[in-house]
Amino acid sequence: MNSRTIRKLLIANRGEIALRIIRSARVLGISTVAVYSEADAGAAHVAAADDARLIGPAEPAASYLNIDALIGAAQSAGADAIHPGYGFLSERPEFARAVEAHDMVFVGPPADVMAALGDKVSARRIAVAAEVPVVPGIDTGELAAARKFAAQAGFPILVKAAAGGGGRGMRVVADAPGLEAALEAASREAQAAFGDGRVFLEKYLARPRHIEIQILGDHHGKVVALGERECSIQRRHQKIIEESPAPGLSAAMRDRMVEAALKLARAAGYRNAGTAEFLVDGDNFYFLEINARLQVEHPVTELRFGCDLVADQLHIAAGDHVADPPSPRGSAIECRINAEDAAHDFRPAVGRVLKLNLPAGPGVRIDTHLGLGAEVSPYYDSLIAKLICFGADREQARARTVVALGEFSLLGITNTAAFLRDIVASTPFAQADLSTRFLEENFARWTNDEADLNLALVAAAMVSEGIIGGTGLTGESAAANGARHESGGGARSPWAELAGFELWGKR
Amino acid sequence: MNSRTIRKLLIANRGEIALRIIRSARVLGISTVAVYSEADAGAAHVAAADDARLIGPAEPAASYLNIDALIGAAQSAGADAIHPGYGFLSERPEFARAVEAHDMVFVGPPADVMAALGDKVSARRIAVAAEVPVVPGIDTGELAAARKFAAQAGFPILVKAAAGGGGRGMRVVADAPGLEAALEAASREAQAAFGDGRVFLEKYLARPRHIEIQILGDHHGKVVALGERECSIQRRHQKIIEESPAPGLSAAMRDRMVEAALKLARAAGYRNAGTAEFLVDGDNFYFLEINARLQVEHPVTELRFGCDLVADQLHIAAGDHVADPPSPRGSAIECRINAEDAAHDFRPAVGRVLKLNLPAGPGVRIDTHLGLGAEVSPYYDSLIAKLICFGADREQARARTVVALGEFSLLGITNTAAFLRDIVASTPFAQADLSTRFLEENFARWTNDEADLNLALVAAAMVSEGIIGGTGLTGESAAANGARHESGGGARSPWAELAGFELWGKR
Amino acid sequence: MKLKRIGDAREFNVEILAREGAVVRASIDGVEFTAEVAPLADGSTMLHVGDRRLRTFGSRTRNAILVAAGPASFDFAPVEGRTGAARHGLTAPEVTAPMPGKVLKLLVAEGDSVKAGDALAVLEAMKMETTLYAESAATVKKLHVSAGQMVDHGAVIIEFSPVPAAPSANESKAPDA
Amino acid sequence: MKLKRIGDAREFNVEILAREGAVVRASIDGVEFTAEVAPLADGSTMLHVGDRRLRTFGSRTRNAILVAAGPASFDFAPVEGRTGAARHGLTAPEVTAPMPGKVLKLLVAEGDSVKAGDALAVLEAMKMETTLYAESAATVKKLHVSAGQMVDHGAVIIEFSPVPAAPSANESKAPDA
Repeated sequence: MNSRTIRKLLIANRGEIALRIIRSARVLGISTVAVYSEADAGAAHVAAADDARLIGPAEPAASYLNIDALIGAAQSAGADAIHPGYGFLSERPEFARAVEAHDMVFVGPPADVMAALGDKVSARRIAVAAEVPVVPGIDTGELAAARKFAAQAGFPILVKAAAGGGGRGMRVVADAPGLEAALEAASREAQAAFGDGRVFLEKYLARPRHIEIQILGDHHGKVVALGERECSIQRRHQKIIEESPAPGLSAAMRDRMVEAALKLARAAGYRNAGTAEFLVDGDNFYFLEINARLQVEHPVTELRFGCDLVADQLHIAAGDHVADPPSPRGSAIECRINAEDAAHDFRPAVGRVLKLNLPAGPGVRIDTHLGLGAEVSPYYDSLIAKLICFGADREQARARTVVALGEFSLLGITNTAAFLRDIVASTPFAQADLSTRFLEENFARWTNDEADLNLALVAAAMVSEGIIGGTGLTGESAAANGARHESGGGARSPWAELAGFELWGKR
Repeated sequence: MNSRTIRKLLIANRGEIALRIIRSARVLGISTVAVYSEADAGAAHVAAADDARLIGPAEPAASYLNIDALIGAAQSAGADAIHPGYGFLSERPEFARAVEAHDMVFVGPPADVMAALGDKVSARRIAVAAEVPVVPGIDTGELAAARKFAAQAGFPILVKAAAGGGGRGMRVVADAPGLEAALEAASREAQAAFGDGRVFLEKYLARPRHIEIQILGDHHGKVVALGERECSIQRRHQKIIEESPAPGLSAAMRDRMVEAALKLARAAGYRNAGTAEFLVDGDNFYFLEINARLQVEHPVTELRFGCDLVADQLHIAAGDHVADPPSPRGSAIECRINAEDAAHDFRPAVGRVLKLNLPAGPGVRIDTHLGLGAEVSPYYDSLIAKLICFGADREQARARTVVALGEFSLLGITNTAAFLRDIVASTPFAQADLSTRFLEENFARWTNDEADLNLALVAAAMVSEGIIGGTGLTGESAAANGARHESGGGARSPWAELAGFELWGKR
Repeated sequence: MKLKRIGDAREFNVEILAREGAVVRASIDGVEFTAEVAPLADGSTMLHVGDRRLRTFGSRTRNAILVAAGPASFDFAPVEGRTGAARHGLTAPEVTAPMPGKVLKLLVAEGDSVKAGDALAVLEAMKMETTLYAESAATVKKLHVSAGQMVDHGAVIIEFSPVPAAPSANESKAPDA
Repeated sequence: MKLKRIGDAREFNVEILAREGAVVRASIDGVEFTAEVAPLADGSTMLHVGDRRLRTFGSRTRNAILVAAGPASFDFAPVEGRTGAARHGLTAPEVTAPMPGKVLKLLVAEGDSVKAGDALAVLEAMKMETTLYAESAATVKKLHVSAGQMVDHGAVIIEFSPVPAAPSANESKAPDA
């Protein structure tokens, strides 16, 4: 492939990742085009880009998943490249094909490689052919075959979406009676999330660790690895805390996994940034899948290696040679702060940012699209901020994470910051006793600390009495919130009223 | 000296540096006590600490320079150590002595070493004795001696405060008639700023670079250096942009300067963090002074070395051995954003933060005490934020700085962000054609870009018409500002009314 | 006043007893607490209760009192008169949406009899499915929404006929979800 | 409306000519500009004028219209009726404080005659000294402040007697400061 200059990049995404990609592109002198749905007209990524285009209504299918609208926006803006971010269309080969068909650079792997590797069933086959170990399983979600496999392998069984990612369309099946419903629910969820309802089955490992290898491949056949990420702290197969290096992972084991990742990438003709995910069980590791895109947790690698993976992606997409990776240094931990009520079964939360205090300081990076007035709607992912802390060693990274999460404060959107703080501050986490069952084993029934609850109850009563937060001692009055609600511009979502601020009378 | 455990640290400072020290202490598990003047009751450092004590009225002499009030606060809070930050009492031996006399740990060099090195005249003598080259000069500001020296050395001559720092009490004298007035003004300013009116004279070098070496010394006689910082971009002897490594500095020259710094530190029995400042003129370097404290620009060293200099200070103060420094990586640039009107002769600005957008992203660190509602009063230093950007090389650090400064936006306090952005984006800066006369040579008559001015004029007219910023399209109304003003709590400074938000009628 | 956290049933009786300058005395379920209150420039409050000293934000919304105490976020609802049934002056139990989202499936029809544990409806929010189950036996009187419809938090989804053994319904996640 | 930046004398005649939805037409000293206006969630506005597309904050204060356009910060003052003299209904010239700060020294007394370039007073703000100089010959009518006093931005420091060759005074930094 010829070298292609990227002058204007459209970012086919929203939220923190759109903002993060825009920043790296601007640093490279590349002009940026944001896209936005009607729900995101006033969003941070729209403000950060050099240009911005409306691509449709709030529903993802009509906007961020709308290939025609995205191609149209790119053409009208004069973009010569498109970065898909993660989620949405990032792993859809048809999108990559459409981008290239319209003579633009797709910042990611070639569509065919993406199709082969992005599909988990096909990826398993490639791994088997490359003699990389995979988790025992079958390639289909067909009920009879599933029953047969389950009978042989024994429960629990994991149902996974072939097109999946991030725990969507995934179900753990505890016993035979639950199998059919789980297959159906997973398939429906996968269909809704990815437009592809195919599922397959794997043996559910009891207490594995999830460790992945970051790879970068260029157009000239070179593939390099940038170390590993430990992603074992998961809730319902959604990663919530990631770190690098993986604590206690031996150099020999890391080398074997890196070798397997490079072998897979070479076998598949991989290009651009990707991640080979493995389950680690004692001294064994099993290939899980290749995520043919930038990962949510890529910043932990950036902090250790002092690199910029998005810049690397753009260089590779333009035809540059990939450099040998720099030496890693220290330790980095990422926490995903979600708009969920961790004390109440992680019920999704929506709302508008009324007040916000973001952490900062040495070694602290926060990737977020949150700002005053930002709205979290039910249309999109619940990820609202990523806190990534670097330390000279794991203990410093961990302590910085605890302090930084303590500084994070957000009014208006119930979120998981306090839950994450308690995890990172806990003895099992400090001791790095990690497996994908970490949360079940240690934080299954988390709720807020009673002293925090008492303080909050007193605060709530003071709010009700107007002593704080309203017309009392503190600065911004309830009336001001009302004013913001009245005058808030931009496209109104159906949730705007819900997120608004009416006073109810003093009780 | 015995090893002493630090459990509770009082930070005898305010603003960004108090916040920054609090963060590192908390990461080490040390409880923190903030102090605040009546003007700072609602400030960020007060919120970040575990405990906070009022030490007096807004005037520095009555609060942050009030040794009795600080010692009293530390004792009542049960602190066992005091960190002085920079400025205020950080280089006053009598403060270090008072802290130790009350059986607390002073986080800094011993009082006697500080007295010997912190005084520029005495420091020059130590350097001469250690055979480290110094700038030609005399140790006194006495008029007759000054006239004689000036006649010998030739104008321009530099008048400097013996107790000085940061350009205060410093004057460049162009010719003989200006000498007496300059001596008097410098002495008066030095007396006001440091309580010590002594001044001395140096030959004014035409086009030197300012390069300094970071050192750390422990209680066990070990002193190490953590590379250099280039601080040539100065306005009236106030550093405004610093970076590491110094562009184009040869390894041999760096090694000679490091050796000189270590020789000085050993000769003086130096302990804790300090900085040896040099002027570099071609292949020659001249010792300028040792700053016996943490420097404002210490983060550029932290980003390159992946270290935490405040944590190092606390470890050293507790009696720990200083470690060999890690290897440096990449490049880092710091910009000091000041509350000054760069388009109007850098007139100091005051006000309250009405709106704020802080930059973020890979490699971006911002150390600031600014937040919504924060007040900049005339009592304290004009430094309101430090932007520090890391890059794999200088060009990436520079491009990230330009992008990050472009994201910085602050309504309510006129500031130098746009000026800094123009400097860092300029060809002379990109080419690293650096000397302490850089600003005079390249940015003597800076004003805002005409296109920005036109946009701002249109915006101002729209504000006046209520289209934006008031009751128009945007979120927060002028009424809300009014409400904040009415209900804003805390100690009111004499400037509160000035910084308040009254509506004036539509014109 | 009586408060509960949205999402669980535990009730708290919280009263402000006195306020003198920056010191507020309050009680929670009869236990007294002393709170020190210091306003910060950003409109938050440093609140010192017991061994906690936290930056605290608070605000009223139509449905709740929101509090952020350091990183912890709480949404409280006043207890009296705040349930769906009481709001409409009804005594009949209802199933209300536990979160804003889309009604993916209605699994019952008007007139159906349901028993405890029966799945009633599936909601989707942020791409995750949540199934609503019956807590006790009841008869479906009215479906207030149809499949595909977006609903607010607290919106009535299914209304039951009043029956002697008053059934109620509550949400919980699907067991395998 | 006529605007000037606080700190210099250049005046701008700015008018809003028309507004249609998100498009505003304005003129500056007779030159027309088209501005596209898009509100952002944080209360700022994306303002697109010419080749600039900047996050713009704006607010009125008592003395000024503040604008932050990206990193650039501006404080504008309406020109008519905004000078110290006009504010007090006087035609006599005055020296006003160019910034808030402390009056360090008064270098003239009431009744003194001054000529252009004479130092009148020294102010200190943020530890830096600023000297105020006379712009033309005048006679000191009244000192409105005393040494050591804190003054607001715009506060009258020295009032001059009206003289035929109307003198004015302006601030500038000491040459060596």
